[in-house]
Amino acid sequence: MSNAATFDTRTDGAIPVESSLAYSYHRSGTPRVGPQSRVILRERALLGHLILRGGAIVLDEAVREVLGLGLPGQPQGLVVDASGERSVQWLSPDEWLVIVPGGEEFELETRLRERLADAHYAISDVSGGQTLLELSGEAARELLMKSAIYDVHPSHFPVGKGVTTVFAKATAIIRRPSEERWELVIRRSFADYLYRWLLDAGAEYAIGVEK
Amino acid sequence: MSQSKKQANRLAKGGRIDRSRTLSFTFNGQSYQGHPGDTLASALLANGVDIVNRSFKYSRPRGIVAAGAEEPNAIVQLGSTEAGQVPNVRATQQALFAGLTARSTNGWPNVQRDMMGLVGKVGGKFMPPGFYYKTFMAPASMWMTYEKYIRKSAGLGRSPMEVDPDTYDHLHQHCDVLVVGGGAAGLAAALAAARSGARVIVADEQEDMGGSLLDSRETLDGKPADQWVAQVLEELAGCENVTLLPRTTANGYHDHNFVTLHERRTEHLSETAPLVNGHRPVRSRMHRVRAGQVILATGAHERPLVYAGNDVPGNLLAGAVSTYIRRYGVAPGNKLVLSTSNDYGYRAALDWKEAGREVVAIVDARQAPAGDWVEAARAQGIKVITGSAVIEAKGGSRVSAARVAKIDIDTFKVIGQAETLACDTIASSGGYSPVIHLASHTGARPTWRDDLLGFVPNLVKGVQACGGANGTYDLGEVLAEGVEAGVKAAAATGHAAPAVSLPQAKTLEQGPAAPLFQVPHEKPTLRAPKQFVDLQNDVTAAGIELATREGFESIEHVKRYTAMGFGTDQGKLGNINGMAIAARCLGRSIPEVGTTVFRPNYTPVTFGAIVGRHCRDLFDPERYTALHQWHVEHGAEFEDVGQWKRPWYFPQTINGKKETMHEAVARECLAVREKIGILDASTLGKIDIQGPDAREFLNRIYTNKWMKLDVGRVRYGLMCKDDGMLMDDGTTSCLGENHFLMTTTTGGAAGVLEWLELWHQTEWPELQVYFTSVTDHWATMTITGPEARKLLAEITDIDLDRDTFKFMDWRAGKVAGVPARVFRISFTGELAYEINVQANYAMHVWKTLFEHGDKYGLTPYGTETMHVLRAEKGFIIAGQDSDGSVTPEDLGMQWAVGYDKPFSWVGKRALSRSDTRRTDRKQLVGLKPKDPKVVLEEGAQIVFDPKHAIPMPMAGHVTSSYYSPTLDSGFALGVVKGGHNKLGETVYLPMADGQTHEAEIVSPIFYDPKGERQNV
Amino acid sequence: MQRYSGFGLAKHALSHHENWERQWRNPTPKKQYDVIIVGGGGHGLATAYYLAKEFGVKNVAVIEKGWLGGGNTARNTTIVRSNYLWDEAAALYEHSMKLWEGLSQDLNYNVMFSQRGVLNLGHTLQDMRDIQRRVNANRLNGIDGEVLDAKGVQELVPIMDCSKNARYPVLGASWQPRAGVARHDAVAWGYARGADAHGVDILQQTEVTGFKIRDGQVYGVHTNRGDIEAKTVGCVAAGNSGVLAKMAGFRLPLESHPLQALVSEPLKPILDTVVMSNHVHGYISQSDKGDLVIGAGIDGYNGYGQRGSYPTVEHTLQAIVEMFPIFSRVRMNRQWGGIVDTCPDACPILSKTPVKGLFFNCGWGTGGFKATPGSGHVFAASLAKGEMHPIAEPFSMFRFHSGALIDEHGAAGVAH
Amino acid sequence: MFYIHCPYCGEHREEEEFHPKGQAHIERPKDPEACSDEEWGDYLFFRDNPRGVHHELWVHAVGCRKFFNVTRHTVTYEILETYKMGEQPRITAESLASQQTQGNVQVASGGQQTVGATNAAAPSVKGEQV
Repeated sequence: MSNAATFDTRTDGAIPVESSLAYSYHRSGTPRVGPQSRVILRERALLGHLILRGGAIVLDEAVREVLGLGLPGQPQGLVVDASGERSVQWLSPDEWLVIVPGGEEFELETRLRERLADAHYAISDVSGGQTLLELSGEAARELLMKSAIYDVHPSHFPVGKGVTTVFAKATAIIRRPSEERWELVIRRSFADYLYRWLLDAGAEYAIGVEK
Repeated sequence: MSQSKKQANRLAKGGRIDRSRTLSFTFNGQSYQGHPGDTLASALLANGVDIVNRSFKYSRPRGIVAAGAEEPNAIVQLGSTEAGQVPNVRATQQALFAGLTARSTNGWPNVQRDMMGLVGKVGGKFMPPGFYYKTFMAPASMWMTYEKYIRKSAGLGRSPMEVDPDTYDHLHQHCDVLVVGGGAAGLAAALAAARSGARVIVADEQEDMGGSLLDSRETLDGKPADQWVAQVLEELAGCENVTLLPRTTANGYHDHNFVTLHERRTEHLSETAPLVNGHRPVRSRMHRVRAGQVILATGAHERPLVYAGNDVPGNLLAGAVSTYIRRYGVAPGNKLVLSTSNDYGYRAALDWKEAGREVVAIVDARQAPAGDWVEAARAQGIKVITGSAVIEAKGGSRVSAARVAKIDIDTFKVIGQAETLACDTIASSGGYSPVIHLASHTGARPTWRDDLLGFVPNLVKGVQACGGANGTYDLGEVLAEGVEAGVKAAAATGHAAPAVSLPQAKTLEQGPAAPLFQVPHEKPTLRAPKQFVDLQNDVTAAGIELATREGFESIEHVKRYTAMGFGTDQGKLGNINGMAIAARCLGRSIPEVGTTVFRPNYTPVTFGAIVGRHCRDLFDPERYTALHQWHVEHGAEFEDVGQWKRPWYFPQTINGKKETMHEAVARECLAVREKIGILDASTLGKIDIQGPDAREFLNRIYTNKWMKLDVGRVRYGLMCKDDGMLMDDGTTSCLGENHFLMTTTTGGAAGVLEWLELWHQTEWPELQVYFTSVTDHWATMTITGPEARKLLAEITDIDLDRDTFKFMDWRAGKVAGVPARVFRISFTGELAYEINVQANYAMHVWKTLFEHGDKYGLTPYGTETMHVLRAEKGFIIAGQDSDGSVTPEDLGMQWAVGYDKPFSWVGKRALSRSDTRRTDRKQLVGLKPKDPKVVLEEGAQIVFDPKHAIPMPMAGHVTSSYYSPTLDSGFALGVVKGGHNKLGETVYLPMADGQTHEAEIVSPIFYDPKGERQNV
Repeated sequence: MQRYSGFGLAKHALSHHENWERQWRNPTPKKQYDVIIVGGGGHGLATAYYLAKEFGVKNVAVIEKGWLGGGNTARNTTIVRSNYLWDEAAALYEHSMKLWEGLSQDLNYNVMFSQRGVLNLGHTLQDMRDIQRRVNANRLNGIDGEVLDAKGVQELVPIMDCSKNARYPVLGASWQPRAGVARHDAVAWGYARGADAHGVDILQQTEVTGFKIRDGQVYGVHTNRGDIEAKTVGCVAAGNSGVLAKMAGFRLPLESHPLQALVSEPLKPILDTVVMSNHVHGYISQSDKGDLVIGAGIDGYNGYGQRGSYPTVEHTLQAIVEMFPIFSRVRMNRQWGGIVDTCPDACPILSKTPVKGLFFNCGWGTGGFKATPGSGHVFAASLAKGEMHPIAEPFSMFRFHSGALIDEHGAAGVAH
Repeated sequence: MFYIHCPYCGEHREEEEFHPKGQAHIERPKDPEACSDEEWGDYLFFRDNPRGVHHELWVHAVGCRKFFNVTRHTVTYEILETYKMGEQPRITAESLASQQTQGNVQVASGGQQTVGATNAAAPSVKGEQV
């Protein structure tokens, strides 16, 4: 144990909880998904998000053992488990983003810490600070091209990639977990701005929001 | 409005226009008709409109000269509604649409009868280049009056006065090969690159791709050239790896193959974007392209010859004459004289003749022109006058005759008598200049080639030029060069291109061109009738000669003195001629006079397109806390702090009257001091710091000591830059032996995180520590006031006993059923708890606090009240009470400086420099106004001697100043020279209204100096 | 020197303008001068002019590697103001402002100094505190200015969005009525003509390739046209100062950065004053020709390429359209870049150097044009005496050792 | 706008993801207290400002957040290499000059002797002096 304080920030399900977009849904609404919709936006709210810091070799074994997923071997790598519910993404040579179903993150952190013992590493729970959006539909990629400076062409952005980049005037993580689906990981405080941006830029494609 | 007129100059057949449909449009209040496929310019010419504008300086009547981006005269104001106004539209690039409404940009009362033209005629003599530098100087006081009148004649079009109804966006494109220009070279290059499988973008500025092939006389494989164009476009359109962008201008070529393409998506349809399925599409779109390889196939611009009267309507470029006839089915006149220095010009005469109009003569500057073109003209029975040129165009509102004479180019003389040929149109060609604008955006200077009489581009890495842009004009060679460029570019991006079989072009035998730019006149240039070089800015050959006489010898000087090339056409027609004239006057060669540098944009671009979607509500992100909706619903006024929207104060409506800020803040302050208030402090930056060397790191980055802070404790710290000046402050809590939570100022969060990483990554990589931002993860609610403990106790399982949960302790537990970390720290001086919960639970906790807090008088407060309360306690705000020139010692915070720490922490060394050791530095003190009713102005300057003459020595200024409802008086913080040793002394604050306030220097702690209240 | 006047213009018109004299000579370099100025931009030419005219040093050469006035003088957005925060900077810029006010007459060259006033907008509470602080300091330093609220700003500039709906609403502004703009090229040409008339040799296309230094004292320069000697050398080379300093064997606390600017197409008059906003970051005025002249930000990297990065231009135009939504359909004609030499404290260097007789005048960052007359005047005084003029004294390069910086960054608003 | 190869991400990224942080290889004096004011001022403020090859520090701010070095030509803006923290450049003004002794690298004479501000804090001054 690395003398870090761990803290389970979740509590029982009876307590009301608000996603990063709660205010935005209230303020800007949720355009319906219709037959014209060429982009569909869906928030996967309240997931468990952990930032892992440390050496790849040290962490890889522990993550593999505890999560059943290895660290992505390459920069910009994203690995997703068979269920599609758990993923590990490379953020920097000593930093990974782990996303798991909401509520799993504390147990995961605890088990990782047990497994890593005295190694030098850090784990930070950031579940309250970010949320995950899914984009699907034939125009999803063009919507990303309107918004982000990173090249999202399939030849450059195959399934299994994830990058942190400039998105509109904020920062976002763009991920491609499958052929059909793009994901954005955005910060809570920028969520409303980015939601408004996506609705505005997506209006041309009759963007719909699934709740 | 008068009746529509017949299209007198429209030919019965030919052109790429749709004669089956008629479009009505209005120009200068007159109604006209044209066809789909027309530009505004071609439609005006079809209708016989000669005068399209008045010139900028001399107000001379001007007509259409060119058919593309190089047009200097036909600059119009578009728009039938106020919001739909578009200034300075080039008629040659504006597709005609039904209902188009345009006006000339100059001319009063109208372009036909312009009063300023008189002034230009009479006064023109008194307006040589730079005349304004030589006059309007006396008396000095009159300049602003003179200028008022000078400004009246400024400008071309006008800005709309209403907000733009249209929207714009950006598309971030990445490709292997970007081909700029969809003419012969560009299409050949695109074809080769496309077949390799490379990602290709082809951008072309015109309505249709094909470039000069759309009006070419030449054939490919024996068929009209535009058939090949159609075939290539069909193939490219079918390629998934190819993006075709017509109506798209590459306007800027930036570093590392970043090119901006401006795509006009609706400007050809109407003045504002038409609705599609209830959605208004973007008017234009900027493609921000990062290309692996760039191919510049931008073609060449024809140069006009410079002769007297060359600006009279009816003087056109030879190539433009061909374009109007062949592409638009318009013959812009009846009787043509062609003046040329080369073979290319002959096409205009042949086309004119084929259109059934009269060619009076071809006047060729060469002594013995020969070759296929010359033969063709002679075969048509066209008279060719050799060794001669049009030396002067006659006519007022339209050319009436051409004066033609033999000339000697070498001695720049007219030989013998001039002959006057009656005509209504003069076409001229001085040869072609490769369009090198984009290449020169990269900073690469072009090279002059005597054989081409033009500059060709020098190229940076990853770019090629082909076809006209490279000075290659033979169609067969152009196509071959295009393919070669396409193959090479594809290969450079890892794509092998299969062979491309090219259509056969007939190679015509051509003769060399004569180096003719300015045509001599019988009179010397300074005395001859005006010979225009830059039509838009009214720059004449005489003006250039005068500039060189006055010592302006570099072309950059000449351009600036005469304003040549500074118009909206950026000298596309005139610059090379101007350089040639300057070279002649100086007795130098063209490259010796200078080179020509172009800057983005190639053609002007709407601000809106550059701005894209980053305007109005999306101009800049608004960052919200998890409690934002509550604040909005409770009527908060917001303050911008960085990108955050923070509640500033919460005005209540009491007895039907909304509180003023002053009232609200007084109420909020008293609530905290007497009962309890609550602040959303979630915007503070929070950084999670873990690792065995975390303490050591904190010890180096903060000015104070961190080795002995126990788990469960919190400490305030100051952070300096290595110049010793305060950078940021905040508290850091020890969560575990190797685990800390740092807080930063709201505005400083990102900067501090990067600062920590900078030191860790560059100076101390050996320290084992990691930093992760958790700002957004935690919501922070501060409850503060005498009732804080009671309220919190109702909803928490944490033991709040004052002796076990002490000031500057933190504890974990549950608040309102939610796991929370509670920090007993105070920025108000009252008992205070900062409750941190995961942000998704914040609203629940906040609302629960209110459910329980009502009975204690729980009052939400904003940043203004926070400021008053902290200032009463003498707590600083970094960035308000400090400004980048303030040390911790200046702030009187030696208690937070660990002078004896073993490591020389960041900022320490600088504190012992001679200037930071001065005792008369500006130091933070309290300021008590002598009159308690006075609230000093923040930013008021402090002086010791208010009777001193101006300039009055200043000793400091007020950094924070408020009315304190608790003290019922004004009070302030400020910095004063040597202030720490001046307690009790009086300083003065002379104000703009003539009053001088007096204040006493006091301790900055105005309230509860012993700090007892935070420990109730 | 041929005097310029309206009458003279008329006379020349009658002789077809055939008798205008050169505005300056194209002399052959002499072997030796009393003073060499390296750099023929506005500041260098002004230095030479005042040296010859006011301080009696007429044997002066100005050495310019390109064409006079071809650097930042030709590339700036021509804003002139003196409402600086700190006493030292205020004294320097106000000295300059007073010279501007009679400059056209002094030079007999109309530099079109147009006192149409400058607004520095405030969009946050801290902006307004800074504005109050600066205007109060200006007043006590004898510099004109007042603080306006949003309503006052709206009255001065009716076309600006001063509503509360803006992302960063205008809360107020500082207003300096004496501030304005001038015709940048004319400033260089006017000083060149004036200096030349007083006997100064302006040597264009002459590049300094090294310094002649013996026993710590400069005695001349190497150039591509041969060696030229002088015991006093003043370097006024803006972005190229670092390169010159290196030739002389020392470093400066300078970085040369690209600074971009742009103009719209010419429009009928619509904006009378100069509007600057530090917070949304853009500044704008309208020239006598009708162009909206817009200053973009500085690029963060070192660069001598006279061009910067495109996003800088985008951000600037976003700011302009945010302030002036009606300009959305106006079109940008041209953009360009200068090379600005920036100091860590956003104040210039007017200084002796480790080499005796060698003086530097540099580090003006984005604020050089407005200082041209004052900078030239006090630098000339310093070169003539061999001791820094009292106004120049605080701007020593050695302040970066003692720590006595004049930090205009924080409170002085955007330093253009 | 630059296209910068991040040595940590292993690919080119747009300039907008990065922040330039000034001259590279400026090392903080190991014993600041032993520095004179002059030496400390040199470390804080005095920089090479070459017209030509320059080594700079950048951070991949919107990306992997790593600091790294860039060797870039300050006139052409060509990026010659990027390399990780702790590594030394492979391309310098000197190495380029010796590659192209006949090239157009400008020869600048420093005069007969130099009296520079001391460079205790900085690596030996690199430059075009040939």
